[in-house]
Amino acid sequence: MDNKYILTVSNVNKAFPGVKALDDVSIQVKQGEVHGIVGENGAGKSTLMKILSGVYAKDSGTIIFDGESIEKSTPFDSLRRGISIIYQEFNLVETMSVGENIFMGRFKEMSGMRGTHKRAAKLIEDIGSRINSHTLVKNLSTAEKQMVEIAKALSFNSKLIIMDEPSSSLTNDDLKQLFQIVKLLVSQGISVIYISHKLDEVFELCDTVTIMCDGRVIDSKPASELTRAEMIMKMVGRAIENEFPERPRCVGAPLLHVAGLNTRKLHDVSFTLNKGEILGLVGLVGAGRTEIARSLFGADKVRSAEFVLEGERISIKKPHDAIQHGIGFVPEDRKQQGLILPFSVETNISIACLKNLCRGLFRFVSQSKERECSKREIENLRIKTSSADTRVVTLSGGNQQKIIIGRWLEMHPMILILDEPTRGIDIGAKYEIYMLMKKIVEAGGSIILISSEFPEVLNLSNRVLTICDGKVTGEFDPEVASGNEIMDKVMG
Amino acid sequence: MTVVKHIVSMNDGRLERKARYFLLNHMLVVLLLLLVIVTAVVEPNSLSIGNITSILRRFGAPAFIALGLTFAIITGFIDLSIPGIVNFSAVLAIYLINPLGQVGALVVVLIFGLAAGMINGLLIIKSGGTTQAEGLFITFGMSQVWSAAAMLLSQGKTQQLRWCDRSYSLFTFLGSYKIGFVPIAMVVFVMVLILLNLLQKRTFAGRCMCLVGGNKTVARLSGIHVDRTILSAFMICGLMTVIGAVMLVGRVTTASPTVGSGFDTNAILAVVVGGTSLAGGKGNVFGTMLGVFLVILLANSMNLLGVSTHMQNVMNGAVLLLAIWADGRKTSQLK
Amino acid sequence: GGNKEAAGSQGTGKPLRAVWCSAMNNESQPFAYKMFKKYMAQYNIEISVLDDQGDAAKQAANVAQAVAANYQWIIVNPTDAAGIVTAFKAAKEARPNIIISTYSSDVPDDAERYRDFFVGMDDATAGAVAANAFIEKFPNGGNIVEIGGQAGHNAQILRHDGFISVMKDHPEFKILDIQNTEHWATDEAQSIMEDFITKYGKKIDAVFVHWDNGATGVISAVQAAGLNGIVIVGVDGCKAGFDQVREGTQYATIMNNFETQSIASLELVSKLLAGEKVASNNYAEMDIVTLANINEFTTPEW
Amino acid sequence: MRIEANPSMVQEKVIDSGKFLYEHKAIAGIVFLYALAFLYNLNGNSGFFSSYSQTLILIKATVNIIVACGVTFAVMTRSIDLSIGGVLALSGVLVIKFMNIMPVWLAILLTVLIGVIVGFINGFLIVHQNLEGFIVTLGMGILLKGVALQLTDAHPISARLSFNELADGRQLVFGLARIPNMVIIMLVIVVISSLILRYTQFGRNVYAIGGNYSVAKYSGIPVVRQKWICFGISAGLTAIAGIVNSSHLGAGNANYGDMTAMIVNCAVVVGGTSMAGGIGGVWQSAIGVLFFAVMEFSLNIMVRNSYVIMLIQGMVIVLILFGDSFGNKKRRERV
Ligand SMILES: Nc1ncnc2c1ncn2[C@@H]1O[C@H](COP(=O)(O)OP(=O)(O)OP(=O)(O)O)[C@@H](O)[C@H]1O
Ligand SMILES: Nc1ncnc2c1ncn2[C@@H]1O[C@H](COP(=O)(O)OP(=O)(O)OP(=O)(O)O)[C@@H](O)[C@H]1O
Ligand SMILES: [Mg+2]
Ligand SMILES: [Mg+2]
Repeated sequence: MDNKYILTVSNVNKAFPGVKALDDVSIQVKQGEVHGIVGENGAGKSTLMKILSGVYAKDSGTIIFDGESIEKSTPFDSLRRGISIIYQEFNLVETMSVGENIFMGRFKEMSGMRGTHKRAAKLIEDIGSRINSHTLVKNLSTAEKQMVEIAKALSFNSKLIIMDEPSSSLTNDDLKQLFQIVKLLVSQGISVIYISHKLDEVFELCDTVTIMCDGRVIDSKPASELTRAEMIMKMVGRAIENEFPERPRCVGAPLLHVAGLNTRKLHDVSFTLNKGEILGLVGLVGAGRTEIARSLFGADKVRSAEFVLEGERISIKKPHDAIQHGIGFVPEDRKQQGLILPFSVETNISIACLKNLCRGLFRFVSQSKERECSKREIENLRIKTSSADTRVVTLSGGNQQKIIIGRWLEMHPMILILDEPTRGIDIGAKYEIYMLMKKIVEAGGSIILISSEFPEVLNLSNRVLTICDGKVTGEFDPEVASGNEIMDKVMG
Repeated sequence: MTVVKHIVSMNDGRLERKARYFLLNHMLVVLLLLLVIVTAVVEPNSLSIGNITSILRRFGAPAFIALGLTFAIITGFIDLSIPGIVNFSAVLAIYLINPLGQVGALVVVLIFGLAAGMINGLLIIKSGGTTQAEGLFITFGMSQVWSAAAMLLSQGKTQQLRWCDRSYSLFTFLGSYKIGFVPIAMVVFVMVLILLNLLQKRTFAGRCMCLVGGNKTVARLSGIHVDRTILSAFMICGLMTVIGAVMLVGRVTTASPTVGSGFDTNAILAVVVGGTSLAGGKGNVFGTMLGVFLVILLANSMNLLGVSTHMQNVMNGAVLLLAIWADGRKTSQLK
Repeated sequence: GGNKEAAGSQGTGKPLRAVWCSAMNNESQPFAYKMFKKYMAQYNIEISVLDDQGDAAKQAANVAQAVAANYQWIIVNPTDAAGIVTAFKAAKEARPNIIISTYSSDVPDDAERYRDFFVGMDDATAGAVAANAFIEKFPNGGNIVEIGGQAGHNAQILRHDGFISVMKDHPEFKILDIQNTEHWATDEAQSIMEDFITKYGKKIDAVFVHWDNGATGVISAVQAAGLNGIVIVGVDGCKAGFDQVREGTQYATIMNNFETQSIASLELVSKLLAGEKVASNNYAEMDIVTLANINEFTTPEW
Repeated sequence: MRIEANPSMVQEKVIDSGKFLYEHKAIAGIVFLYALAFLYNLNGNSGFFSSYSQTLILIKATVNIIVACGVTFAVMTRSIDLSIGGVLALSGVLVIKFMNIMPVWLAILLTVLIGVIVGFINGFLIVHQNLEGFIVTLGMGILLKGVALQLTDAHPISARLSFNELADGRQLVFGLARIPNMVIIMLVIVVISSLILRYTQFGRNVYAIGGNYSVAKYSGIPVVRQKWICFGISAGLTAIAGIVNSSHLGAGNANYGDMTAMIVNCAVVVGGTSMAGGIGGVWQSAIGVLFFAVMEFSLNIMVRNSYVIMLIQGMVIVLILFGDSFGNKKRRERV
């Protein structure tokens, strides 16, 4: 069984206009193993997976799955063959029930609505979940949606399940359950391809790891033969001694007081942010961290709140007010809230500072200035794009995130709120983003950092607030406090 | 040898692609030229100054309306209230000439245009409607409301400028007079076109409309005044529609309370044929002008060619579908 | 005097409930309705309106609704002459003694049994009168263009057919071109005329345009082109037509006298109620208004 | 991981019951109108509650309900079908023309077939060529009306009187009431298409495509074919509606259906089928159309001035859709 390869990919190439996404890629996946794939943003991981699942066609090369050569394939063919994929973005129809999502397009095979729900309920139970199959997907939490995706993959009796960054929106608890399920799958002889930027997970879960860089496979080895440092070096092509930069220490005088912030979800949230400080917010999914960030930025309706910036009461009713006061915000959902996907890199970078690029009574946008500013950020943040006119929809996740950050850097914000800034972003780019954060605070700005990755918050923040159920439950100095202490408060 | 062959074939492909790309890209211009040439061959009079003047004069009303609509569409909406606004403002203009004088009447209807646009915008903003679909039927309802108002005001009667003691020179000046062979309406239109093109392509406000049309959430989170932008787009649309109505009244010197019907369809077709995407976020003011030209020239040519009214509908539909198809091909090639 | 007696013949009791079914966005209709209202009190009739906005299906539904609402007299100006017949048939089946009359334009000949009487101008005659006006004006013949009303509208069809039926016997006249409009819209008429001028230039001697407000557009086009002496004949006899005839820009208008027609309708109903027989087709006088006789008519207010 | 029963769920129940009214606004509207008519009926004798009137309302709504059933399929896939006006006119004309040269059943079959083909052409342009449904169907509508005009030379064409029986003949249903055939046809179509949409593979796929196109595609649903068929159904059912319409009126005319496109699409949305796709159904659409019919019928009784009726209708459309988007917004905020 050990020697049997369920999937053999050899010399696959794929080019998009302007980028060579896959360059002679070869990978072999054994039956019943968890095969990790790591690599920087834009390394080509998702592209490879989309070729396997039939979304894209390969330009050349061969793919042999389960002894069968795959030439042309559609997503449905792949599913029928036994390749399921859980995409980076959720792929469920929000307006339909769980059961129907699982058996989408196979209503007849399931002999109607009743059969569908019966089978779905069984599948869900098998993976140890208790979701009602009649629930509409839009009423599910992130983790539950993931469960539904997995159930859907299982429903095809898949031999290979591809998970493209499944953990990027899960909390630790949910992650544990996911791991259990993956192990369950593997024990049944199903192979799993697991893509993640969280190296800990990869080490914990994967038997074999393939490292990709710039569309090429750099190495493919059993996980046990790899060290973390080695892996990182291969991924980014250089050694990174520390995953986190040295904690910036330039905390100054109080800058912003938030007092009595109440919304539908938040109860009397009060805190202070100092100059040059990185303030971390930790909490479980749904604790209300995003809500705090959005309220502060004026993006949501606030019942009552008092914001005092540098001793002066300010009123923030809409994002525009916040921006006027030098607050920037990187939202967690970059596709829906962060970027205008069909627009160019340049347009996306210049949105927030557009006013400053205008001149004259009629506010003509200076195109040279706009070009300058986008060039500057592209170089500064090393955004991988063929030109400033490329449409951002074609960029990889990490590069997309950098564009959003670049947008705010152009504004020289006093306070930058980062909501999950490194979700789905590779180690190299993460480090760059950390360095950026450091630079911002060193230049006198302040940062509010929201992240579901505890190490990240604890290693970067000067101070940490724990949020639970819309309330601030504690305040810690991460250098002093122990992880358990903090976790206690996070749980409420 | 094989290498050379390969290069040659690649070049061939590229040339062919280029040619096809060019054709698709300039389909509208090609269509227009074709139309002009065919008509000129069959009916040489079509190139006479008289015909050109008459086309240019006819151009005024639909052109202004389509121009305004372009902005609503860029911002991600479709304004279906156009017929109602035209109906009401045309009737209102003539009604007001006696009590207010021509300048007064003109000013009031222009203000009405802004107000009608603002009402559309406010209804959409206040209801939180962010999608095209939500705006579509609200503006359709408003069209009914304004049409009914026009009916109530006129009691169904066609209003005549001549009933206003012949003091209608300002309106006829705008709608019928010409400098050389160029009608005033055309001169005004070109000026407005240039201004609005600048507004759309070069200014902050124009960019805001594109951004809002692209993604409202992102625009809002980036500090763009989304509401204000939507409002201004609809106000531009309302104002332009009323200017169109004034040009129409000036040209034909009458205003019936149903005069506006069909203007919405023609305007939407002209805008889309001109290369502005209904999805929002992308617009082409000059394209709209060409689109209107296509719609008008089509009617003119077919009248000259002696195509019956009935067949004209068929031809209109077919040519417009062709133009839309070509535009669609173009964008899908760019993807 | 006679009017009062008619009312008296109905007794002083409840007034007759009548309903007016037509397209109130067609400009002649609100005026015609107003004429009815003006005289109905004298006949002890009360009248209300059901508007179909130019939609044939709606008009059929309105007639049915009128039956449901127990109206005793339904006056219909057919939006679509062929499409209203089944509604009449159903109405007569549901309430045999309901009075149905058509006004202004009539249903097809074979459907006349489904309505009690028709009062109005025969649109075909209007076309024919227009043709005769040209024949009289140009003894040696000439070139004519025709600009029709809304394509498919009953009045457009009949006016055209009537016009052609006379003209086809007069080879000295040449019909250069014919185009219809989409909405009885003045600007459409103007555009069509402009194109005709481009195409035929000075060849055009005369224009037959189906409605006076359309003639306004034709006149604008003719004046803009600087042409003189084109003879324009319109139909309707509305205020615009009168004005144009008076100022000499329009040669003649064929008058549809709603006042006399409404009185005629009311008289006919009174007779029916009194148990008398009435004629099925009651064509109104077709007045042709030219500069010569214009002072014999009062200018209508629509 | 699991949702435990928590206070917020209880709260949500309360919200749910408030949501009921909003989700069933068309039914609520109909109930309101009946209540109003009941009050009104106390004062005057309008015959509103007679079985004759009630049947009349159904007859009035029938043609548009059949159209709406079809359009629902198009709207469910997140599109719109504005060609239905043209299809309605053309099919009404065609069936009468065909009847003169072939047996009735064949004429009907052929007409429906032509409708379906038109739908497939729409679908081809929209799905295969990736064009905007709005604009393609708009252009197609113009084209088809032109064809109808050309075929009839703009004359209405009368059908044999026997053809009228198809729609207006009455059947005794369950020994209770004599119901016109057209109403029965309508009910059958509503029931069948609603069953198809609700309980078949095809129907569920339509929901999936409307809910999320790419998910449906990646789940192996033949999205292209499916969408194609939806447009086929839309135009096919509209062709049936056109036949019923012509049979009911006893004539065919290119002008029939001029108002249908906007009104029916609007009614579908008012009924609760979302233009954002994936939500709604045939029943909802039918109720939406019925609401408009009841409104028109009762306004005809209650309001004397026809222009005021028009005004009220416009305002009701605006108000309902304003409320609709407002509700959407509130719901978005709640999530
Ligand atoms: N549809 C597309 N059109 C053009 N370029 C594309 C397209 N999809 C991906 N690319 C490019 O291909 C490269 C590989 O992208 P891919 O999404 O596979 O990266 P990834 O390894 O999954 O990155 P991430 O970790 O950020 O998800 C990137 O440079 C990206 O810009
Ligand atoms: N599992 C869930 N079930 C129901 N509602 C949820 C769930 N998760 C989040 N929410 C909703 O999300 C809102 C607050 O979550 P918010 O995104 O502010 O929290 P967060 O701590 O920022 O979470 P995240 O880690 O996703 O950023 C609440 O209104 C809550 O109702
Ligand atoms: Mg990826
Ligand atoms: Mg969050």
